[in-house]
Amino acid sequence: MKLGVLLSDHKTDSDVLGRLTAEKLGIILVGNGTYLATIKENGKASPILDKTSNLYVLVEDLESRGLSAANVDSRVKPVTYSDVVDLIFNDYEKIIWL
Amino acid sequence: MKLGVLLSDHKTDSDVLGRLTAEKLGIILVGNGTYLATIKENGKASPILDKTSNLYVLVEDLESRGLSAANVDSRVKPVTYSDVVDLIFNDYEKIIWL
Amino acid sequence: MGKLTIGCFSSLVGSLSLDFAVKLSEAAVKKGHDVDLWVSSNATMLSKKGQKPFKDYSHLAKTLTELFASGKFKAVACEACAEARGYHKDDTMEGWGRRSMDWYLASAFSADRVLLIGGD
Amino acid sequence: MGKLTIGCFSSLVGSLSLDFAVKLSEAAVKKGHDVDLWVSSNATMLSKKGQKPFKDYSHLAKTLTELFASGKFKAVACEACAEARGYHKDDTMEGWGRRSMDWYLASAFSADRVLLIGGD
Amino acid sequence: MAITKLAFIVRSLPYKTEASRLALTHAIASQTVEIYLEDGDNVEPVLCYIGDGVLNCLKNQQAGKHYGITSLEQHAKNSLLLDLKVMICKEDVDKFGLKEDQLVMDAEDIGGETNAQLVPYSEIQKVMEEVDHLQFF
Amino acid sequence: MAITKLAFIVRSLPYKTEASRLALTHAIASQTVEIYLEDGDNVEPVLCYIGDGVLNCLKNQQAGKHYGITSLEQHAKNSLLLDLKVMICKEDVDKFGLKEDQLVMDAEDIGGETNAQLVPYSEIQKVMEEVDHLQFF
Repeated sequence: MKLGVLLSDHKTDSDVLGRLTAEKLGIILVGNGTYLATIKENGKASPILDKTSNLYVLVEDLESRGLSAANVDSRVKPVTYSDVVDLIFNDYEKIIWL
Repeated sequence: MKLGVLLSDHKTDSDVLGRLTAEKLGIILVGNGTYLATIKENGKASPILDKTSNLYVLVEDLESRGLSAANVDSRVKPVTYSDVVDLIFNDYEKIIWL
Repeated sequence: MGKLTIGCFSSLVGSLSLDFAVKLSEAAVKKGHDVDLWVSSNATMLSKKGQKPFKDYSHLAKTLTELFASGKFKAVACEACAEARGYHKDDTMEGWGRRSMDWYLASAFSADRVLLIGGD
Repeated sequence: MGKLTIGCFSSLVGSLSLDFAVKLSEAAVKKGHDVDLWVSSNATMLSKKGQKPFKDYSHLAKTLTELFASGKFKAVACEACAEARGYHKDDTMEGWGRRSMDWYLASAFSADRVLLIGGD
Repeated sequence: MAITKLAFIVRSLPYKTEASRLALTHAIASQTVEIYLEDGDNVEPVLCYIGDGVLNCLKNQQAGKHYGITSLEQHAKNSLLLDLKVMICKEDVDKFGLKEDQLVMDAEDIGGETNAQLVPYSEIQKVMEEVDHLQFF
Repeated sequence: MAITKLAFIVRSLPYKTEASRLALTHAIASQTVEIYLEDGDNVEPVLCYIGDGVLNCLKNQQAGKHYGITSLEQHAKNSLLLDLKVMICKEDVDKFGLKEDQLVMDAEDIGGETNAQLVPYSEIQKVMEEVDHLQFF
């Protein structure tokens, strides 16, 4: 399946996200998930960013928190609400919110 | 200080609880904290139970979740709402909810 | 063009997840998609009329009014959730429906995409 | 006998933290203590009249009425939090006050114990 | 004539949030959805418990006695009484050191004929692949 | 004549819950509490950010632009404008790889004269010992 995950949490729930597999997996970081794209804890990037190469972060939520697109991990593509609509309809068949 | 912690979460937040120190520390497990007194993940009791010897669990919240006082770790004392009132007024000067 | 069904449980104030649901609806409708929005649990309060705007709180009433006017947006609130919170039918904001949970499932039946936003 | 001030932000329905606050108040009053209860954020809805009882939801109105009758219990809801949720003064349940946040701090000033229940 | 398959994946604990309760009540609402649909059309729910969510299935939940609310145990039974397909992740049950007899596996006492299935996570992954829409609670 | 010291310990992230916002608005409400008290009596708030809570202090929060709500940055400035005592845990700021110039340390641009202090956790522990009541948000 082609599965798009809207990740709104900054804590990794390994029971859930860790075990998810999909032919095509996309992770869109929203809400508190946006910290995962920018803030390194103890110098390390979040292991979430190794889970797939289809990584996105919602600019509106990033900027609301004082984070900046300039500091986003190079693997993560900044997107807007409008882009998220296209990802949902064009790139993924199933969408979940974690 | 004499600090009573009402722990309502089943996830350990080491940044907060891990660093708290007090001359006398009490932990009262309530809400989802009650799982910490009974459920062993991968056979291991929660490290929270090593934090102090003053450990309590609220029976009402335990039983609501289908957990039983019979399965509570031997270090943890089952208490009622009425007991919690006495702990708050008689045993601790400051009370926090985590 | 497709149909997106969104279910949301999150608090009216504080979580911003409900704001996400509304802003996503807005972006989808602008692109010509149809959106059904189902609010249940604490999100039910989004459908209550008379919410006073404060700088500290999100205020989604204006966006909702524009969405209803588009003709591509339907929004329904969970009836039991509303009653349990002491919020009754005549307090419902214009445009909103009040139904039971099967409405959400019926909407999902014919949706191209379903997004359920659980949690607080 | 002492005075306990409780502040609570948690949802009326779902979290059970607000139920905890009310049941703790009840237990404290039964032992002769005085309790001040401050509800803010989503907990504000506890003070709204007309909450319909459902089996799936906690219904605390009866316990609150008994607590008010004891003469040892005061409860006040955050005014701005209520207005932002479209819940206005004349919808307030009997016994409750509506004030701004300084009321909570004034209550804490003279309390023997303060318990703040944050989060959802 | 079409059937839309909907997965309800429960991953959260009971009581702290309404999420798991709403997963069950929404899944159960599939019983009355036909009033909105054409003849022969329907939705088919599958209910799966994973991670912390398996703790919703514990027996002897006394939330009614202590808090005056329906327990998740009762909702779990209702879902079986109404013949919903219910799967519980075995690895997670094992992780918490729980045994099958501690869990709501049937609703025989209220006349139910359907049993819950204790299955490896891979079976739940298969369900996720098969359904039309996925929802995590 | 008495002063009651109240600690407001912020440990949660901004925006996902109202908790940190309410910590600040409740602490700031100390400015008007005297109307309820006898002459000379007062409350004295101390605001401490620890753990994830330090992320409330980031500059350039554009919550107003995107969601139409006051940012936590603005509330943090207001607390300094009103001369509240504010402490930010240095170990946690370091853990997130943040520098002091990324944080709201003063409210000079709105006329404030008080600065926030970046302090080791041990200083915050001392505050917890000293105050009359502790509140975690």
